[in-house]
Amino acid sequence: MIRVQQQDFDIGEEIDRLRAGRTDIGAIVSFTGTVRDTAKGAPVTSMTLEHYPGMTEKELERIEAEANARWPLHASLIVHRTGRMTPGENIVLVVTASASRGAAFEAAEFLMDYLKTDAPFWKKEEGPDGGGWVDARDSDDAARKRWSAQDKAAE
Amino acid sequence: MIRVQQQDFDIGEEIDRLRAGRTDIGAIVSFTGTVRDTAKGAPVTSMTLEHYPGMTEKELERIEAEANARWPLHASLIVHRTGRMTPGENIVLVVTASASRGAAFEAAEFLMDYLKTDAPFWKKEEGPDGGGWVDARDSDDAARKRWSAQDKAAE
Amino acid sequence: MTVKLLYFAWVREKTGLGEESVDLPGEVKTVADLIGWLKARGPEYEAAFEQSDVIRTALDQTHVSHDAKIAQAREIAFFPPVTGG
Amino acid sequence: MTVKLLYFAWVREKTGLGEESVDLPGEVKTVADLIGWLKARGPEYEAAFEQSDVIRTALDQTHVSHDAKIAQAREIAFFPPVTGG
Repeated sequence: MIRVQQQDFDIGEEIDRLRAGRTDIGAIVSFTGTVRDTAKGAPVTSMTLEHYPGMTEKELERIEAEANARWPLHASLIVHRTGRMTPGENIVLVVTASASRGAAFEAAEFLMDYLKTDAPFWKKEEGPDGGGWVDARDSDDAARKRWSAQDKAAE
Repeated sequence: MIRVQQQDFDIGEEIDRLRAGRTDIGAIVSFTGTVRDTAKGAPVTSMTLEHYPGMTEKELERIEAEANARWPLHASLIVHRTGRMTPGENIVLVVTASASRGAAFEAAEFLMDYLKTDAPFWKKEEGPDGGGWVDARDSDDAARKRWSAQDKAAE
Repeated sequence: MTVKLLYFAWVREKTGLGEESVDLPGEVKTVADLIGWLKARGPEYEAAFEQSDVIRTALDQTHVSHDAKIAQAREIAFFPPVTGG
Repeated sequence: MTVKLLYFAWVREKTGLGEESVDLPGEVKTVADLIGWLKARGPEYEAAFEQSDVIRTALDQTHVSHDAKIAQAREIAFFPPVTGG
Protein backbone atom coordinates (compact mmCIF):
# COMPACT_ATOMS: atom_id res chain seq x y z
CA MET A 1 0.00 0.00 0.00
CA ILE A 2 1.26 3.48 -0.80
CA ARG A 3 0.06 6.93 0.23
CA VAL A 4 1.14 10.50 -0.49
CA GLN A 5 -0.31 13.03 1.92
CA GLN A 6 0.24 16.42 3.51
CA GLN A 7 -0.80 15.43 7.03
CA ASP A 8 1.45 13.66 9.51
CA PHE A 9 1.25 9.90 10.10
CA ASP A 10 1.36 7.87 13.31
CA ILE A 11 3.98 5.11 13.06
CA GLY A 12 2.32 2.91 15.69
CA GLU A 13 -1.11 3.16 14.09
CA GLU A 14 0.27 2.41 10.63
CA ILE A 15 2.06 -0.71 11.89
CA ASP A 16 -1.01 -1.81 13.87
CA ARG A 17 -3.23 -1.50 10.80
CA LEU A 18 -0.78 -3.46 8.64
CA ARG A 19 -0.54 -6.41 11.04
CA ALA A 20 -4.12 -6.39 12.35
CA GLY A 21 -5.48 -9.91 12.77
CA ARG A 22 -2.42 -11.57 11.26
CA THR A 23 -0.57 -14.40 12.93
CA ASP A 24 1.68 -15.42 10.03
CA ILE A 25 4.06 -12.47 10.43
CA GLY A 26 7.31 -13.01 12.31
CA ALA A 27 9.16 -9.78 11.59
CA ILE A 28 8.11 -6.17 11.08
CA VAL A 29 10.61 -3.48 10.09
CA SER A 30 9.78 0.21 9.97
CA PHE A 31 11.86 3.07 8.65
CA THR A 32 10.92 6.66 9.44
CA GLY A 33 12.69 9.59 7.83
CA THR A 34 12.49 12.84 9.78
CA VAL A 35 13.45 16.48 9.23
CA ARG A 36 16.85 17.30 10.76
CA ASP A 37 17.70 20.67 12.24
CA THR A 38 20.95 20.98 10.30
CA ALA A 39 22.09 20.31 6.75
CA LYS A 40 25.80 20.39 5.86
CA GLY A 41 26.43 22.24 9.13
CA ALA A 42 23.90 25.01 8.50
CA PRO A 43 20.74 25.34 10.61
CA VAL A 44 17.46 24.33 9.00
CA THR A 45 14.22 25.91 10.23
CA SER A 46 11.84 24.33 7.74
CA MET A 47 11.68 22.07 4.72
CA THR A 48 9.20 22.01 1.87
CA LEU A 49 8.56 18.88 -0.15
CA GLU A 50 7.34 19.25 -3.70
CA HIS A 51 6.30 16.26 -5.78
CA TYR A 52 4.87 15.25 -9.13
CA PRO A 53 1.25 14.21 -8.45
CA GLY A 54 0.35 11.17 -10.49
CA MET A 55 3.88 10.08 -11.28
CA THR A 56 4.78 9.92 -7.58
CA GLU A 57 2.05 7.38 -6.87
CA LYS A 58 2.98 5.35 -9.97
CA GLU A 59 6.64 5.23 -8.99
CA LEU A 60 5.89 4.26 -5.38
CA GLU A 61 3.56 1.49 -6.57
CA ARG A 62 6.21 0.24 -9.00
CA ILE A 63 8.88 0.25 -6.28
CA GLU A 64 6.60 -1.56 -3.84
CA ALA A 65 5.69 -4.18 -6.46
CA GLU A 66 9.40 -4.71 -7.16
CA ALA A 67 10.10 -5.30 -3.45
CA ASN A 68 7.22 -7.76 -3.24
CA ALA A 69 8.56 -9.61 -6.26
CA ARG A 70 12.02 -9.90 -4.68
CA TRP A 71 11.06 -10.84 -1.10
CA PRO A 72 8.23 -12.91 0.39
CA LEU A 73 6.50 -10.01 2.12
CA HIS A 74 3.24 -10.47 3.99
CA ALA A 75 2.57 -6.73 3.90
CA SER A 76 4.28 -3.48 2.93
CA LEU A 77 3.54 0.21 3.22
CA ILE A 78 5.03 3.44 1.94
CA VAL A 79 3.69 6.78 3.21
CA HIS A 80 5.36 10.01 2.04
CA ARG A 81 4.41 13.50 3.11
CA THR A 82 4.50 16.65 0.99
CA GLY A 83 4.34 20.33 1.86
CA ARG A 84 6.06 22.27 4.63
CA MET A 85 7.58 20.58 7.68
CA THR A 86 9.77 21.64 10.59
CA PRO A 87 12.70 19.82 12.26
CA GLY A 88 11.65 16.69 14.15
CA GLU A 89 8.63 16.07 11.92
CA ASN A 90 8.07 12.85 9.98
CA ILE A 91 8.73 12.87 6.23
CA VAL A 92 8.46 9.26 5.12
CA LEU A 93 7.48 5.87 6.53
CA VAL A 94 8.26 2.45 5.10
CA VAL A 95 6.99 -0.71 6.79
CA THR A 96 7.66 -4.30 5.73
CA ALA A 97 6.33 -7.48 7.29
CA SER A 98 7.56 -10.98 6.56
CA ALA A 99 7.98 -14.39 8.16
CA SER A 100 11.71 -13.76 8.61
CA ARG A 101 13.72 -10.78 9.70
CA GLY A 102 16.20 -10.92 6.81
CA ALA A 103 13.49 -10.37 4.21
CA ALA A 104 11.83 -7.60 6.22
CA PHE A 105 15.11 -5.72 6.75
CA GLU A 106 16.32 -6.07 3.16
CA ALA A 107 12.98 -5.08 1.64
CA ALA A 108 12.73 -1.97 3.84
CA GLU A 109 16.23 -0.87 2.83
CA PHE A 110 15.46 -1.60 -0.80
CA LEU A 111 12.25 0.46 -0.68
CA MET A 112 14.10 3.42 0.83
CA ASP A 113 17.01 3.17 -1.62
CA TYR A 114 14.70 3.08 -4.63
CA LEU A 115 12.41 5.78 -3.26
CA LYS A 116 15.43 8.06 -2.76
CA THR A 117 16.50 7.81 -6.41
CA ASP A 118 13.26 7.13 -8.33
CA ALA A 119 10.27 8.78 -6.65
CA PRO A 120 9.72 12.36 -7.88
CA PHE A 121 10.02 14.34 -4.65
CA TRP A 122 12.16 17.43 -4.15
CA LYS A 123 13.19 19.02 -0.89
CA LYS A 124 13.79 22.70 -0.36
CA GLU A 125 15.37 23.73 2.91
CA GLU A 126 15.04 27.09 4.62
CA GLY A 127 17.21 28.49 7.41
CA PRO A 128 18.28 31.80 8.91
CA ASP A 129 21.07 32.01 6.32
CA GLY A 130 18.70 31.43 3.42
CA GLY A 131 18.07 28.07 1.87
CA GLY A 132 17.69 26.22 -1.34
CA TRP A 133 16.96 22.99 -3.11
CA VAL A 134 18.67 19.96 -1.63
CA ASP A 135 21.24 18.39 -3.94
CA ALA A 136 20.94 14.73 -4.86
CA ARG A 137 23.65 12.65 -3.21
CA ASP A 138 26.01 10.22 -4.91
CA SER A 139 25.67 7.96 -1.84
CA ASP A 140 21.98 7.49 -2.67
CA ASP A 141 22.80 6.43 -6.22
CA ALA A 142 25.41 4.02 -4.84
CA ALA A 143 22.89 2.63 -2.33
CA ARG A 144 20.45 1.92 -5.12
CA LYS A 145 23.07 0.37 -7.40
CA ARG A 146 24.03 -2.29 -4.87
CA TRP A 147 20.68 -4.01 -5.48
CA SER A 148 21.39 -4.39 -9.21
CA ALA A 149 24.91 -5.60 -8.39
CA GLN A 150 23.28 -8.30 -6.26
CA ASP A 151 21.09 -9.31 -9.17
CA LYS A 152 24.13 -9.68 -11.39
CA ALA A 153 26.05 -11.61 -8.74
CA ALA A 154 23.09 -13.96 -8.36
CA GLU A 155 22.82 -14.69 -12.09
CA MET B 1 18.16 1.62 26.84
CA ILE B 2 17.19 -2.00 27.44
CA ARG B 3 14.21 -3.60 29.14
CA VAL B 4 13.10 -7.16 29.87
CA GLN B 5 9.44 -7.45 30.78
CA GLN B 6 6.44 -9.76 30.79
CA GLN B 7 3.90 -7.20 29.59
CA ASP B 8 3.40 -6.21 25.98
CA PHE B 9 4.93 -3.03 24.52
CA ASP B 10 3.48 -0.41 22.18
CA ILE B 11 5.80 0.17 19.22
CA GLY B 12 4.49 3.67 18.53
CA GLU B 13 4.83 4.79 22.14
CA GLU B 14 8.34 3.39 22.42
CA ILE B 15 9.46 5.23 19.28
CA ASP B 16 7.73 8.44 20.41
CA ARG B 17 9.51 8.33 23.77
CA LEU B 18 12.89 7.73 22.13
CA ARG B 19 12.62 10.69 19.75
CA ALA B 20 10.71 13.08 22.01
CA GLY B 21 11.96 16.66 21.66
CA ARG B 22 14.82 15.71 19.34
CA THR B 23 15.46 17.46 16.05
CA ASP B 24 18.88 15.97 15.25
CA ILE B 25 17.50 12.58 14.20
CA GLY B 26 17.06 11.90 10.49
CA ALA B 27 16.33 8.18 10.48
CA ILE B 28 14.52 5.82 12.85
CA VAL B 29 14.45 2.07 12.27
CA SER B 30 12.35 -0.34 14.29
CA PHE B 31 12.34 -4.11 14.26
CA THR B 32 9.53 -6.04 15.90
CA GLY B 33 9.65 -9.82 16.27
CA THR B 34 6.27 -11.50 16.67
CA VAL B 35 4.95 -14.98 17.44
CA ARG B 36 4.11 -16.91 14.25
CA ASP B 37 1.28 -19.42 14.07
CA THR B 38 3.44 -22.10 12.48
CA ALA B 39 6.94 -23.47 13.00
CA LYS B 40 8.47 -25.87 10.47
CA GLY B 41 5.01 -26.47 9.07
CA ALA B 42 3.40 -27.41 12.40
CA PRO B 43 0.77 -25.20 14.04
CA VAL B 44 1.83 -23.20 17.09
CA THR B 45 -0.79 -22.22 19.67
CA SER B 46 1.50 -20.59 22.22
CA MET B 47 5.10 -19.86 22.99
CA THR B 48 6.84 -19.47 26.32
CA LEU B 49 10.02 -17.46 26.69
CA GLU B 50 12.39 -18.33 29.50
CA HIS B 51 15.45 -16.22 30.26
CA TYR B 52 18.36 -15.85 32.65
CA PRO B 53 17.51 -12.86 34.86
CA GLY B 54 20.58 -10.76 35.49
CA MET B 55 22.66 -12.13 32.64
CA THR B 56 19.97 -11.18 30.10
CA GLU B 57 20.15 -7.52 31.07
CA LYS B 58 23.96 -7.57 31.09
CA GLU B 59 24.10 -9.13 27.62
CA LEU B 60 21.56 -6.72 26.17
CA GLU B 61 23.47 -3.76 27.62
CA ARG B 62 26.73 -5.11 26.22
CA ILE B 63 25.17 -5.61 22.77
CA GLU B 64 23.65 -2.13 22.81
CA ALA B 65 26.98 -0.58 23.86
CA GLU B 66 28.72 -2.43 21.03
CA ALA B 67 26.22 -1.06 18.48
CA ASN B 68 26.69 2.46 19.84
CA ALA B 69 30.47 2.06 19.53
CA ARG B 70 30.16 0.97 15.91
CA TRP B 71 27.56 3.46 14.64
CA PRO B 72 26.82 7.11 15.47
CA LEU B 73 23.44 6.44 17.07
CA HIS B 74 21.41 9.22 18.64
CA ALA B 75 19.28 6.72 20.54
CA SER B 76 18.70 2.98 20.78
CA LEU B 77 16.29 0.67 22.54
CA ILE B 78 15.92 -3.06 23.08
CA VAL B 79 12.75 -4.41 24.73
CA HIS B 80 12.34 -8.19 25.09
CA ARG B 81 9.35 -9.95 26.59
CA THR B 82 9.36 -13.15 28.62
CA GLY B 83 6.62 -15.55 29.64
CA ARG B 84 3.75 -16.98 27.63
CA MET B 85 2.56 -15.44 24.34
CA THR B 86 0.18 -16.42 21.57
CA PRO B 87 0.53 -16.03 17.76
CA GLY B 88 0.47 -12.43 16.61
CA GLU B 89 1.87 -11.10 19.89
CA ASN B 90 5.04 -9.02 20.13
CA ILE B 91 8.23 -10.71 21.39
CA VAL B 92 11.00 -8.22 20.85
CA LEU B 93 11.49 -4.61 19.79
CA VAL B 94 14.68 -2.93 18.62
CA VAL B 95 14.74 0.76 17.73
CA THR B 96 17.70 2.75 16.43
CA ALA B 97 17.87 6.46 15.63
CA SER B 98 20.65 8.19 13.75
CA ALA B 99 21.31 11.11 11.46
CA SER B 100 21.49 8.78 8.45
CA ARG B 101 19.48 5.79 7.36
CA GLY B 102 22.48 3.55 6.69
CA ALA B 103 23.62 3.68 10.32
CA ALA B 104 20.10 3.18 11.67
CA PHE B 105 19.43 0.15 9.44
CA GLU B 106 22.80 -1.51 10.07
CA ALA B 107 22.70 -0.99 13.82
CA ALA B 108 19.17 -2.43 14.06
CA GLU B 109 20.23 -5.54 12.12
CA PHE B 110 23.36 -5.85 14.22
CA LEU B 111 21.37 -5.63 17.47
CA MET B 112 18.99 -8.36 16.31
CA ASP B 113 21.78 -10.61 15.03
CA TYR B 114 23.70 -10.35 18.30
CA LEU B 115 20.59 -10.67 20.44
CA LYS B 116 19.66 -13.88 18.58
CA THR B 117 22.98 -15.56 19.36
CA ASP B 118 24.13 -13.96 22.65
CA ALA B 119 21.16 -13.00 24.83
CA PRO B 120 20.06 -15.85 27.13
CA PHE B 121 16.46 -16.38 26.05
CA TRP B 122 14.90 -19.73 25.17
CA LYS B 123 11.64 -20.34 23.35
CA LYS B 124 9.36 -23.28 23.94
CA GLU B 125 6.55 -23.75 21.46
CA GLU B 126 3.28 -25.55 22.08
CA GLY B 127 0.78 -26.81 19.52
CA PRO B 128 -1.96 -29.40 19.10
CA ASP B 129 0.68 -31.98 18.16
CA GLY B 130 2.75 -31.27 21.26
CA GLY B 131 5.65 -28.91 21.33
CA GLY B 132 9.16 -28.43 22.50
CA TRP B 133 12.16 -26.19 22.80
CA VAL B 134 13.03 -24.29 19.65
CA ASP B 135 16.35 -25.29 18.10
CA ALA B 136 19.00 -22.65 17.48
CA ARG B 137 19.46 -21.97 13.78
CA ASP B 138 22.71 -22.00 11.84
CA SER B 139 21.41 -19.02 9.86
CA ASP B 140 21.44 -16.95 13.06
CA ASP B 141 25.07 -17.85 13.70
CA ALA B 142 25.89 -16.94 10.10
CA ALA B 143 24.04 -13.61 10.44
CA ARG B 144 26.09 -12.75 13.49
CA LYS B 145 29.39 -13.81 11.91
CA ARG B 146 29.04 -11.40 8.98
CA TRP B 147 29.67 -8.48 11.37
CA SER B 148 33.05 -9.89 12.42
CA ALA B 149 33.86 -10.57 8.76
CA GLN B 150 33.21 -6.88 8.11
CA ASP B 151 35.61 -5.94 10.88
CA LYS B 152 38.30 -8.09 9.33
CA ALA B 153 37.64 -6.72 5.85
CA ALA B 154 37.95 -3.19 7.22
CA GLU B 155 41.29 -3.83 8.91
CA MET C 1 1.54 18.02 -31.87
CA THR C 2 0.34 19.61 -28.62
CA VAL C 3 1.99 18.35 -25.45
CA LYS C 4 1.77 19.36 -21.81
CA LEU C 5 5.10 20.36 -20.31
CA LEU C 6 5.62 20.19 -16.55
CA TYR C 7 8.47 21.74 -14.56
CA PHE C 8 9.40 20.91 -10.96
CA ALA C 9 11.65 22.25 -8.21
CA TRP C 10 14.33 24.63 -9.47
CA VAL C 11 13.45 23.94 -13.10
CA ARG C 12 9.98 25.30 -12.27
CA GLU C 13 11.44 28.29 -10.43
CA LYS C 14 13.76 29.14 -13.33
CA THR C 15 11.21 28.80 -16.10
CA GLY C 16 8.78 30.69 -13.88
CA LEU C 17 5.92 28.31 -14.54
CA GLY C 18 4.71 24.91 -13.37
CA GLU C 19 3.15 23.80 -16.62
CA GLU C 20 2.27 24.89 -20.11
CA SER C 21 0.91 23.46 -23.33
CA VAL C 22 3.08 23.78 -26.42
CA ASP C 23 2.82 22.81 -30.08
CA LEU C 24 5.95 20.92 -30.97
CA PRO C 25 7.40 21.39 -34.45
CA GLY C 26 7.93 18.18 -36.40
CA GLU C 27 11.71 18.31 -36.14
CA VAL C 28 11.59 17.90 -32.33
CA LYS C 29 11.83 14.13 -32.10
CA THR C 30 13.79 13.37 -28.93
CA VAL C 31 13.97 14.76 -25.40
CA ALA C 32 17.31 16.34 -26.29
CA ASP C 33 15.70 18.03 -29.33
CA LEU C 34 12.96 19.38 -27.07
CA ILE C 35 15.45 20.76 -24.56
CA GLY C 36 17.32 22.50 -27.37
CA TRP C 37 14.07 23.91 -28.74
CA LEU C 38 12.99 25.16 -25.28
CA LYS C 39 16.35 26.84 -24.63
CA ALA C 40 15.82 28.96 -27.73
CA ARG C 41 12.50 30.23 -26.39
CA GLY C 42 13.94 32.79 -23.98
CA PRO C 43 16.46 33.54 -21.23
CA GLU C 44 14.38 31.88 -18.48
CA TYR C 45 14.40 28.58 -20.42
CA GLU C 46 18.05 29.10 -21.25
CA ALA C 47 18.73 29.40 -17.50
CA ALA C 48 16.50 26.48 -16.54
CA PHE C 49 18.13 24.11 -19.02
CA GLU C 50 21.68 25.49 -18.83
CA GLN C 51 22.97 22.40 -17.03
CA SER C 52 20.92 20.16 -19.26
CA ASP C 53 22.88 17.03 -18.30
CA VAL C 54 21.52 17.13 -14.75
CA ILE C 55 17.92 17.64 -15.87
CA ARG C 56 15.77 14.53 -15.55
CA THR C 57 12.84 13.84 -17.84
CA ALA C 58 9.66 11.79 -17.64
CA LEU C 59 7.48 10.97 -20.65
CA ASP C 60 3.92 10.28 -19.54
CA GLN C 61 5.21 9.84 -15.98
CA THR C 62 7.98 7.36 -16.81
CA HIS C 63 11.67 8.19 -16.37
CA VAL C 64 13.51 8.35 -19.72
CA SER C 65 16.95 9.39 -20.92
CA HIS C 66 17.60 12.42 -23.13
CA ASP C 67 17.91 10.32 -26.27
CA ALA C 68 14.38 8.93 -25.81
CA LYS C 69 11.93 9.58 -28.64
CA ILE C 70 8.99 11.74 -27.66
CA ALA C 71 6.66 9.84 -30.04
CA GLN C 72 3.04 10.08 -28.82
CA ALA C 73 3.80 11.32 -25.29
CA ARG C 74 1.19 13.76 -24.01
CA GLU C 75 2.86 14.86 -20.78
CA ILE C 76 6.55 15.67 -20.58
CA ALA C 77 8.09 16.63 -17.24
CA PHE C 78 11.47 18.20 -16.49
CA PHE C 79 13.02 18.20 -13.04
CA PRO C 80 16.27 17.98 -11.07
CA PRO C 81 17.49 14.68 -9.61
CA VAL C 82 14.96 13.65 -6.96
CA THR C 83 15.65 14.23 -3.26
CA GLY C 84 12.72 12.73 -1.37
CA GLY C 85 12.72 10.20 1.41
CA MET D 1 34.36 -24.15 47.12
CA THR D 2 30.58 -23.57 47.08
CA VAL D 3 29.11 -22.37 43.81
CA LYS D 4 25.58 -21.75 42.63
CA LEU D 5 24.63 -23.78 39.57
CA LEU D 6 21.79 -22.61 37.31
CA TYR D 7 20.03 -24.65 34.63
CA PHE D 8 17.83 -23.27 31.89
CA ALA D 9 15.40 -24.55 29.23
CA TRP D 10 15.77 -28.27 28.53
CA VAL D 11 18.86 -28.53 30.71
CA ARG D 12 16.63 -27.40 33.60
CA GLU D 13 13.88 -29.81 32.59
CA LYS D 14 16.30 -32.73 32.40
CA THR D 15 18.12 -32.07 35.67
CA GLY D 16 14.73 -31.41 37.22
CA LEU D 17 15.85 -28.27 39.00
CA GLY D 18 16.45 -24.62 38.22
CA GLU D 19 19.32 -24.04 40.61
CA GLU D 20 21.33 -25.64 43.37
CA SER D 21 24.38 -24.93 45.48
CA VAL D 22 27.21 -27.44 45.33
CA ASP D 23 30.63 -27.84 46.93
CA LEU D 24 33.13 -28.43 44.17
CA PRO D 25 36.04 -30.79 44.81
CA GLY D 26 39.48 -29.35 44.16
CA GLU D 27 40.08 -31.42 41.04
CA VAL D 28 37.19 -29.67 39.19
CA LYS D 29 39.11 -26.86 37.54
CA THR D 30 37.41 -26.22 34.17
CA VAL D 31 33.88 -26.14 32.86
CA ALA D 32 34.52 -29.47 31.15
CA ASP D 33 35.67 -30.94 34.49
CA LEU D 34 32.47 -29.69 36.10
CA ILE D 35 30.29 -31.20 33.39
CA GLY D 36 32.06 -34.54 33.84
CA TRP D 37 31.62 -34.34 37.61
CA LEU D 38 27.91 -33.48 37.28
CA LYS D 39 27.25 -36.34 34.85
CA ALA D 40 28.51 -38.77 37.52
CA ARG D 41 25.94 -37.48 40.01
CA GLY D 42 22.96 -39.35 38.60
CA PRO D 43 20.93 -40.33 35.53
CA GLU D 44 19.11 -36.96 35.31
CA TYR D 45 22.47 -35.15 35.07
CA GLU D 46 23.74 -37.82 32.69
CA ALA D 47 20.70 -37.10 30.46
CA ALA D 48 20.98 -33.32 30.77
CA PHE D 49 24.65 -33.26 29.79
CA GLU D 50 24.59 -36.19 27.35
CA GLN D 51 25.13 -33.89 24.35
CA SER D 52 27.65 -31.86 26.27
CA ASP D 53 29.04 -30.21 23.14
CA VAL D 54 25.79 -28.30 22.57
CA ILE D 55 25.57 -27.12 26.19
CA ARG D 56 26.50 -23.46 26.66
CA THR D 57 28.01 -22.16 29.87
CA ALA D 58 28.21 -18.80 31.59
CA LEU D 59 30.55 -18.06 34.49
CA ASP D 60 29.19 -15.22 36.60
CA GLN D 61 26.87 -14.31 33.71
CA THR D 62 29.54 -14.22 31.00
CA HIS D 63 29.64 -16.69 28.11
CA VAL D 64 32.66 -19.01 28.27
CA SER D 65 33.88 -22.09 26.43
CA HIS D 66 34.17 -25.53 28.03
CA ASP D 67 37.92 -25.20 28.52
CA ALA D 68 37.46 -22.04 30.64
CA LYS D 69 38.82 -22.22 34.20
CA ILE D 70 36.15 -21.90 36.87
CA ALA D 71 38.53 -20.06 39.21
CA GLN D 72 36.56 -17.87 41.62
CA ALA D 73 33.24 -17.96 39.79
CA ARG D 74 30.27 -17.94 42.16
CA GLU D 75 27.47 -18.54 39.66
CA ILE D 76 27.74 -21.11 36.88
CA ALA D 77 24.90 -21.50 34.39
CA PHE D 78 24.24 -24.27 31.87
CA PHE D 79 21.82 -23.89 29.00
CA PRO D 80 21.13 -24.79 25.36
CA PRO D 81 22.05 -22.44 22.50
CA VAL D 82 19.87 -19.35 22.92
CA THR D 83 16.74 -18.86 20.80
CA GLY D 84 15.33 -15.45 21.72
CA GLY D 85 14.48 -12.53 19.50
